[in-house]
Amino acid sequence: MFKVEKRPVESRLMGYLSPVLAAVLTLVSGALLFLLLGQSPLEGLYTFFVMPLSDLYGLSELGVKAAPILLCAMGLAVCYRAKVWNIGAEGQLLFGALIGSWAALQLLQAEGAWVLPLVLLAGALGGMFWGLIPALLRTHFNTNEILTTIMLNYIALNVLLYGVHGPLKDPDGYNFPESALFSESTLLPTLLDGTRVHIGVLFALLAVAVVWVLLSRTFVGFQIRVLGLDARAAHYAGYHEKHLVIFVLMLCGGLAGLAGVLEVTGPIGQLVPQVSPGYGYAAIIVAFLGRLHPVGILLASLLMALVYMGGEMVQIELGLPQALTGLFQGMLLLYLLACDFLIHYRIRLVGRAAASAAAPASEGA
Amino acid sequence: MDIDFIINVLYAMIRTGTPLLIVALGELVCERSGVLNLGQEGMMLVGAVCGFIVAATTGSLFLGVLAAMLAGCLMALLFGLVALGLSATQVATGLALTILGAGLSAFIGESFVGQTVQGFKALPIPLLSEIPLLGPLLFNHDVLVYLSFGLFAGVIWFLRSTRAGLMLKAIGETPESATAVGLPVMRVRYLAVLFGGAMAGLAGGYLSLAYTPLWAEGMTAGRGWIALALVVFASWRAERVMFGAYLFGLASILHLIVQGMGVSISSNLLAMLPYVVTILVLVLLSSDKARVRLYAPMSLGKPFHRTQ
Amino acid sequence: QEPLKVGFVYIGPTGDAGYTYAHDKGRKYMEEKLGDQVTSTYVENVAEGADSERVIRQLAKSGNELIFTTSFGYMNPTLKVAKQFPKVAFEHATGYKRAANVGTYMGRIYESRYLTGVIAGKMTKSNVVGYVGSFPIPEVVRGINAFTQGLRSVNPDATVKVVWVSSWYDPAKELEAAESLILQGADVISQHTDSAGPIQAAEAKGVYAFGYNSDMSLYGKNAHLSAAVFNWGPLYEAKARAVIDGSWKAEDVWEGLAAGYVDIAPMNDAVPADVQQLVMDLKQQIVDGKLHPFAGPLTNQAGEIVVAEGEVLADKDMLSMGYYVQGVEGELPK
Amino acid sequence: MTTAQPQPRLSLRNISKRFPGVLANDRVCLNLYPGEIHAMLGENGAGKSTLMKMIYGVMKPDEGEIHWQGRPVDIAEPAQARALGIGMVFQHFALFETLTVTENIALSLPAREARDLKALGRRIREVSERYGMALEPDRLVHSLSIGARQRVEIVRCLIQDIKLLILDEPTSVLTPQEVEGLFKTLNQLAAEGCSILFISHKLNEVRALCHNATILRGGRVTGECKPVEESAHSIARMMVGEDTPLSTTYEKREGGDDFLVVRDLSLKSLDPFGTRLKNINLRVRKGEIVGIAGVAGNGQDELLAALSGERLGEDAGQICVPAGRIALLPPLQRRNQGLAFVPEERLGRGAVPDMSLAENGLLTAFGAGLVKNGLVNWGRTRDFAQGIVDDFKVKCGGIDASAKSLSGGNLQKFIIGREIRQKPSLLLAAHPTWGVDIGAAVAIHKALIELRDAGTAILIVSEDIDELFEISDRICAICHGELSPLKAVSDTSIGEVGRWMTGDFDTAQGTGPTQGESHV
Ligand SMILES: Nc1ncnc2c1ncn2[C@@H]1O[C@H](COP(=O)(O)OP(=O)(O)OP(=O)(O)O)[C@@H](O)[C@H]1O
Ligand SMILES: Nc1ncnc2c1ncn2[C@@H]1O[C@H](COP(=O)(O)OP(=O)(O)OP(=O)(O)O)[C@@H](O)[C@H]1O
Ligand SMILES: [Mg+2]
Ligand SMILES: [Mg+2]
Repeated sequence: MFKVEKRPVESRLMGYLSPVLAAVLTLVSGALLFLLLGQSPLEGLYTFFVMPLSDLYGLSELGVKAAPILLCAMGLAVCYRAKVWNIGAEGQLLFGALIGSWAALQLLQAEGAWVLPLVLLAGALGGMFWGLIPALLRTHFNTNEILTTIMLNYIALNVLLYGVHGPLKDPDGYNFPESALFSESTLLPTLLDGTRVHIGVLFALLAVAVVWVLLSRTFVGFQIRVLGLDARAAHYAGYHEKHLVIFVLMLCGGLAGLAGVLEVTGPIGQLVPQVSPGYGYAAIIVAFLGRLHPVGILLASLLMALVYMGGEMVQIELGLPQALTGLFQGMLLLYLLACDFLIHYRIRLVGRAAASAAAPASEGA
Repeated sequence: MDIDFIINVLYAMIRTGTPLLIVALGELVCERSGVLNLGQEGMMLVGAVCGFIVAATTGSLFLGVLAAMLAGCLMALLFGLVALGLSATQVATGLALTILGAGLSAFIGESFVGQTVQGFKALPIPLLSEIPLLGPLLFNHDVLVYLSFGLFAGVIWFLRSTRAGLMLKAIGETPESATAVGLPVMRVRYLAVLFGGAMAGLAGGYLSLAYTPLWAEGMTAGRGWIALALVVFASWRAERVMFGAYLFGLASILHLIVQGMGVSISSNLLAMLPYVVTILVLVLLSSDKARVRLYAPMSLGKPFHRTQ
Repeated sequence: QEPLKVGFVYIGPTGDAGYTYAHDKGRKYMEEKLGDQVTSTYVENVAEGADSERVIRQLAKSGNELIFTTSFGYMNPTLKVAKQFPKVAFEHATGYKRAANVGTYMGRIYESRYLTGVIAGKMTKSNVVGYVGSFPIPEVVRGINAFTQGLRSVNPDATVKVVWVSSWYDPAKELEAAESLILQGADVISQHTDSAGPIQAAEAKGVYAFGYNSDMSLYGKNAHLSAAVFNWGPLYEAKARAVIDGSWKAEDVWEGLAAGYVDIAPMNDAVPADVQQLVMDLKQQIVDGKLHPFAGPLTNQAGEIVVAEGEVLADKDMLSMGYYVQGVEGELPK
Repeated sequence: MTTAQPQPRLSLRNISKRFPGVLANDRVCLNLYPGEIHAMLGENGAGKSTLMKMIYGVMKPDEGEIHWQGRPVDIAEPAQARALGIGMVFQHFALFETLTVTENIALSLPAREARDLKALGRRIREVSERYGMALEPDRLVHSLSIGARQRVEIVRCLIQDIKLLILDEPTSVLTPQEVEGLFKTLNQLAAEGCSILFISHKLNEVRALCHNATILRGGRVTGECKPVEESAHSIARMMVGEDTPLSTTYEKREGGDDFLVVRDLSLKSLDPFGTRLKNINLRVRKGEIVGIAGVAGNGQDELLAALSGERLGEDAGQICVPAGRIALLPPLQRRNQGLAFVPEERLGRGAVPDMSLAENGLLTAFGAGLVKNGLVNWGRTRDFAQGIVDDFKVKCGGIDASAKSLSGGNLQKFIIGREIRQKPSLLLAAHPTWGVDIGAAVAIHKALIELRDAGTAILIVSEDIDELFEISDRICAICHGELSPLKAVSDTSIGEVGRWMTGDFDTAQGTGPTQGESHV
């Protein structure tokens, strides 16, 4: 007979083991799935998880893909630590991309080292502004931020579409919805020749460090955590809830906006209608998968990026449909979440003696 | 603008709002029990595809609807096992469910793309549909719309007047107290999650069997998210869910009609209209803090595990 | 001889029953025609942002010698990758930038739309025709204008109402847009979006409609009059053959009814025989180059002559078409 | 054990219950007879609540048997316990705040009895009137004071036919009058044959009420006695062992200059069911303890919120400290002026349940040099928390233990220690020893007295009138948002303060210290 009981303290060991267990489960299920589709399971898994990273270019692409997710997830983690349920990283990213692009297009002729920082700053400010809206709506009108941030995602997308179909459209682009290509001085320098990995990846890593310090070392970070764990205690201690809410949403907005402007000045190089294939939403999962901890999120974002790339790879190499990627992702995520159970609970084999003594109590739930 | 035109717009509003209403009702019940399931979009898609497949192969719309609800339930059960049984983070589990649902539905629906079924047809209710104005507006719909009216009334009645509804609210508020007075927290939460799943499946089925009788990948196009927002918008009160769903429906039709009338605002800007309206109305509704606090389920989204 | 590897990059899922579906049908046609001379792979749902470049590059890297990128947003990524893989032939749909190893291709779908416009002009009773648009880009505006030209050529009193849904693909929303047009008096609906939603709306309300991308008559036996369809198969087959026999070069293919890359779907029986005959005649004229949908005198909404009598609209002006012709109601959103 | 009754109503045999890391009950045996009022005594964490929860079916024993009227029973859930005739009033209220009183009670009744909520409402009114516990059935629980919530819990049990009533620390929030009323009820119930299990840390009550007592220590039964035959002191000794001091009488002080001066403070409550403060005048001197007695829900929360700054008073009135007017300052700035505050709810307000003690130290003590340039000095923060744990003998698993892992008494010591170690000029403390065992209560009282002697002005709000008389220098009462006269403790009596608590005072007299003292 098995008995599930809460651990007196969270298991550190399981904290490390649970992702491993989840990975094993995913691999096993993945192998079964490939088998079901008439593919060799080993080859399938290899193609999905190893092949995308088999060369330097693949590794660099992992960085390119993970960077925007990571930036958004860092911001979201800070929000979620404060129990500010920001679903709006996507919108903040898009708005950042829009404003950054606008700046870049204003500066098409400009030269000099100051141009790029200015563009990036514009993007970050754009994202901050988009984060400020739900913050003010919450602090002044008591509106629920989940709702407003979801709505603002749709609004940001439409503003961006408006921009790219309208005022920011390339005048020489035959009326197609794309901006002009950005000038050389507004494009991100790459880190490695022949790859697309750009200095934005460094920004993302910097964000990890900054958020880590913020949450673990600074008093503001402490206040954020208190607010999240126990808002009444935060009031009692005299922390300004409103200021904190505005801070976390603007911080997240800034990071997401930065992610957006890094996309348009980096791998894309112009403003297009589809700046983000849902990075802001993926970041929500990544933030939780990483247990809202900067290092965990870093790893989770890499995993997420790898899963996307693996999905492309099995389509190309094995001709499997894209739906498989979704299945795979969903499965992997659910396994990861499920295995975290073992961090907080343990399963004990209950001996016969104990079982009979506890007999009057029928096992419930 | 004549009265018939207005009735017609309102009629379209009801049909547009119906899938939103159905999902939102399900999610509302689920959230009132303290469980936040963000997997609506995934459950809807799986419901839509299963409903369509069954209807297309058996030729029975009724079986299709049943299959849609069952499929939604199964997805919800998966959510329940992970989020309730294994106490995983509800937000992340729900999102994972959405991803899974999108993949799964595309996977199983592949060979049904490009097919169609004879969808639900409007079924005027004798006598009632003859009432001037109200008749054509309310009593000339397909069965699923009537069903949504019934569900709406049913959920209100359930939450207001039944003991089970009271239990549900209590459990959503303080599961610890509920355990102490002996309410079956886990059972109720599972049931609420399953109900949410069934409703999401039904809403998916409404899309693939009644509204636009076809299957195409990702055909819910974000309606699950809107429904989630509607629950918050309604501050967890069933009465307001209908208002919200129809308001949103109206806003999304109006922006089309306004264009047809020759108003030339960027269509992208017009497309924002429903979202902007939703925010504005929400601002108006939520200024009264005390009331909002009364209805938001306090334990929403928090994991709970009974100690034995 | 190793079979030629051909890669396709799709914007949507192959299951969208619309745009991507049509391309994938073309791919399958090509495979069928060329047998073991080709193998093909595709990647679906590729976002037009940063992801597309990686996917295109990956296709090139894994040995595809001919790569079709099927959406406008892939234009710059295609060019970037093409630079790194000079030996690979790239074909980009709907774009306007080319390179030594990047060709472009597009179907003159507006020719089909002209013909459907003619049918609409004969079939409308209310003289109000609705048009569900996705985004006001030149491609779509051109289609609306060609449709209107056809419409007014047989029915000068008819006008076109346009509703934009800001989406390529959302069955429910497209249906709502069609319904809102019907509500405002339209009795024929045309669409430049990918799903069958508008057809279904028309069927339910008892009015007529035209499909897009492929024959959509399945979704509305009574409503579906015809459709403006793409026929990518022959093009894909020709391009693959050219690569195989070494004759491929980067060029701009913009062909229509004449090459068979676009067509109209079989007409509904509700269309009277004489009209059917008229349409077939007009089609033949277009094929023969005797009729051009944008032949002068072409007047814009303001009544100004854009193309003088005896001339036809140049391809480059068609590419950037940013105005409505006379007969379209409302203003083109900027 | 008496042998007069042949068959105990309830008999526990070797009940054991283990939580991860703790043996909460260790082979506990107990017999309870019809009509018996039986006390369970023990320090915080001794295992009393756990034992009661097992009887009521909330938890299951790991080992041992429960016999009900001679037969072994397996009580798997509360509904089953209620079906047997067992009712329980929880220490931590098991109430639903957003539901009405009636709905709350309906949820613990079998479905058939709770069908008609209107009828149930009438029954609630009847029962509550019969036992003198005023309750409005239609009020939402979140709008009720703690005292009223306690009454809901009790009425919830009484409304059913009941054979065994379990009360887990029911009196800690009641006024003396209410306690008296409750005891009458309990005696009446016992006379009717109902058995009662009664948990309390107030030994005088136990002596006045209970026929028998069982003492738990570390989960084990360490003694049984007849409370009337023992003194409070001797019972306490059985509970806490030899080395803990039990009680002392403290010297009363006059105090120095006024520190806190409140003039004409009127404040509307934000809570729709809250109490409006009317024309409050109050002075607290340096080096004295002022006690405010009163039944819960008479404006204590509002007064404390106004003083601490959690509720800013834009309305009329002044709150001043020597440094100036603070009525409009937010809490943070008031802290900078030397104010410290011990709230009523220790977990969830005074401390963050899921944070460690070290972090909970930082919660309010950030001003004590723990934060520099916006960065937290964790070394100092840990030292600070360790200092509290050492000085106040907080029983815990080290400063990394989470706040929720501490028993209420120990957590309260920690919170008071945290506020005291910031050397405040003014300490506001709400219910400082609610539900705390004797040992801890004595430690807390001592700490407060030491702080007073160091010159701090202290204002204590409590519903425990004995406690107030023990430690306050001057005392007044609050009723319906109005403050009674303020008198030196030596010049008044429990009777008089009890009357003030019911509103029996002349407000026109004002409550400035001079008038207050001249008022006889
Ligand atoms: N749910 C639980 N999980 C783990 N440990 C628990 C739980 N409940 C109680 N304990 C532990 O069991 C022991 C007994 O707790 P119990 O609540 O019975 O004490 P008590 O005598 O009622 O104390 P108090 O006077 O503070 O109410 C304590 O050491 C406590 O830490
Ligand atoms: N879910 C839980 N997990 C772990 N420990 C718990 C849990 N619930 C209660 N406890 C422990 O039970 C002990 C006593 O519980 P209880 O809630 O009866 O005490 P309390 O009311 O906080 O103390 P006091 O009697 O001083 O007010 C505490 O040590 C607490 O840590
Ligand atoms: Mg206890
Ligand atoms: Mg206690």
